[in-house]
Amino acid sequence: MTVRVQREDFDLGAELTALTAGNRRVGGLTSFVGLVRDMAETPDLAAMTLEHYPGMTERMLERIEAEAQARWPLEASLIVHRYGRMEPGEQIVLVACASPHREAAFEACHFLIDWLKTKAPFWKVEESRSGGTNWVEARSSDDAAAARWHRDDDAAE
Amino acid sequence: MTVRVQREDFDLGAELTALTAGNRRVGGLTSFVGLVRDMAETPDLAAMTLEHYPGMTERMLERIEAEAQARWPLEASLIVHRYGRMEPGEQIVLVACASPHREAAFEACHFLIDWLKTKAPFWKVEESRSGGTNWVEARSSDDAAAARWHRDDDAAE
Amino acid sequence: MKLLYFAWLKQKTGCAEEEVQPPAEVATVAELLSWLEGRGGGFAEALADRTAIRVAVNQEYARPGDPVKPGDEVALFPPVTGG
Amino acid sequence: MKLLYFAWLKQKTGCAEEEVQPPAEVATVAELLSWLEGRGGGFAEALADRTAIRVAVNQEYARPGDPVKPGDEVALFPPVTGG
Repeated sequence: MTVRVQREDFDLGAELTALTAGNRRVGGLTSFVGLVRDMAETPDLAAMTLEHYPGMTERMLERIEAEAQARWPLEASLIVHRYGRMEPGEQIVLVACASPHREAAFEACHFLIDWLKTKAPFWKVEESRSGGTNWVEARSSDDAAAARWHRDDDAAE
Repeated sequence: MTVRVQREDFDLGAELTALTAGNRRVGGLTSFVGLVRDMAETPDLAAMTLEHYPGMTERMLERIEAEAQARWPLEASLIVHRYGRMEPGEQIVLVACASPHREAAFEACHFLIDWLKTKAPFWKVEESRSGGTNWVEARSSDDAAAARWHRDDDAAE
Repeated sequence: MKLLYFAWLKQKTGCAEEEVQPPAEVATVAELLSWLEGRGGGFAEALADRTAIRVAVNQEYARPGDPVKPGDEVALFPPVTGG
Repeated sequence: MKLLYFAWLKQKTGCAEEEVQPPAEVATVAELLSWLEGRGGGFAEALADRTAIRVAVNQEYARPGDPVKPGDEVALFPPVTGG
């Protein structure tokens, strides 16, 4: 039930361990970490910078997390999303869900990252070694991934 | 590309960090940890003991991992499965997959734990506070979860 | 009314944040975008392709027909690319 | 032939591991199970419900009609419950 938006890196092991510590109702913990990678499209990627909308970002992440809590029986959940400049290999985002049940932990975690990618106000700008910058375009595959989780009672968007 | 069967606990953070360290082709890392939980069915669960079939266990886990590698573009994968006596709250198993792509990391990780649960020769016996023991029965929901991943070219089982 | 611009909309308009007082007939998101476009220059360029623009009113996603009024915080940005 | 028993099959038979020399007509997994059941006692009890038993021959899952031969390692166990 925690959302954090921060510039600094996070300690993956510490975050995950804290999520289930002392809770004996947790049977499964699923987590996803997104990292900056060297991409075929931008072979000379030097870094990327994530801009966000302070205030609305936290509000949207909290709403996404509340939706996951409403849909699945979760004992704990966590979203940590960084902003600012990051180089290849650095961690960008962590989502994690703990549940009594393996399937719930998996589905809720998958849902969180899919929805986050289409709803949380973050924008990536890539910086090449030659100094150029390029705003990353939204991908239709992300919309398709998020659409899987739509239900009939969701408001149209 | 690593499989370990061990009695001792594992350091989740260290395992995950090592999996992607220095690899700038990884865009997503998905992991699942199974833990011993207090269950409604056995409210006085004191501990469980996992028995396994040394030799065949490693062989099956390596085959399951190779299958995931064949199906998805993975940069790294890991299965750590404990045996022996464990109390509620303890970690039992870790599966993790790193890929350039988020969907591949999620699906491969989900596949690993689902297949492992129906193919790897481990057996759980529960121990109650009153001293009784009970062999856990296989669940049809685990078979159903694994069946999702069957393909036409899989041998019948 | 407070306007916020993010990502390339900030670059093209040359503006991160501004206070504006549109005329009274500007009552919807679509009308606000047209009024901003009418300023010309970077604003006209940034707002030329409406399919590339998302709008939030008071930190909630809004559609072209949704109302805007004095005192609102209205943000303009491209489709999100976090995660 | 080396036989291994796991989980409650080990408890019911009272045996973790044994070397056996079944008669020559025992050529399949099903025939081996019937021969073991014929020993009576804990073996008869453990092998009564064949749907509750899985068999591996030389560490590969095997079906009732699959062959067994001298020198094989044959393991008997219930459906797996790891993870």
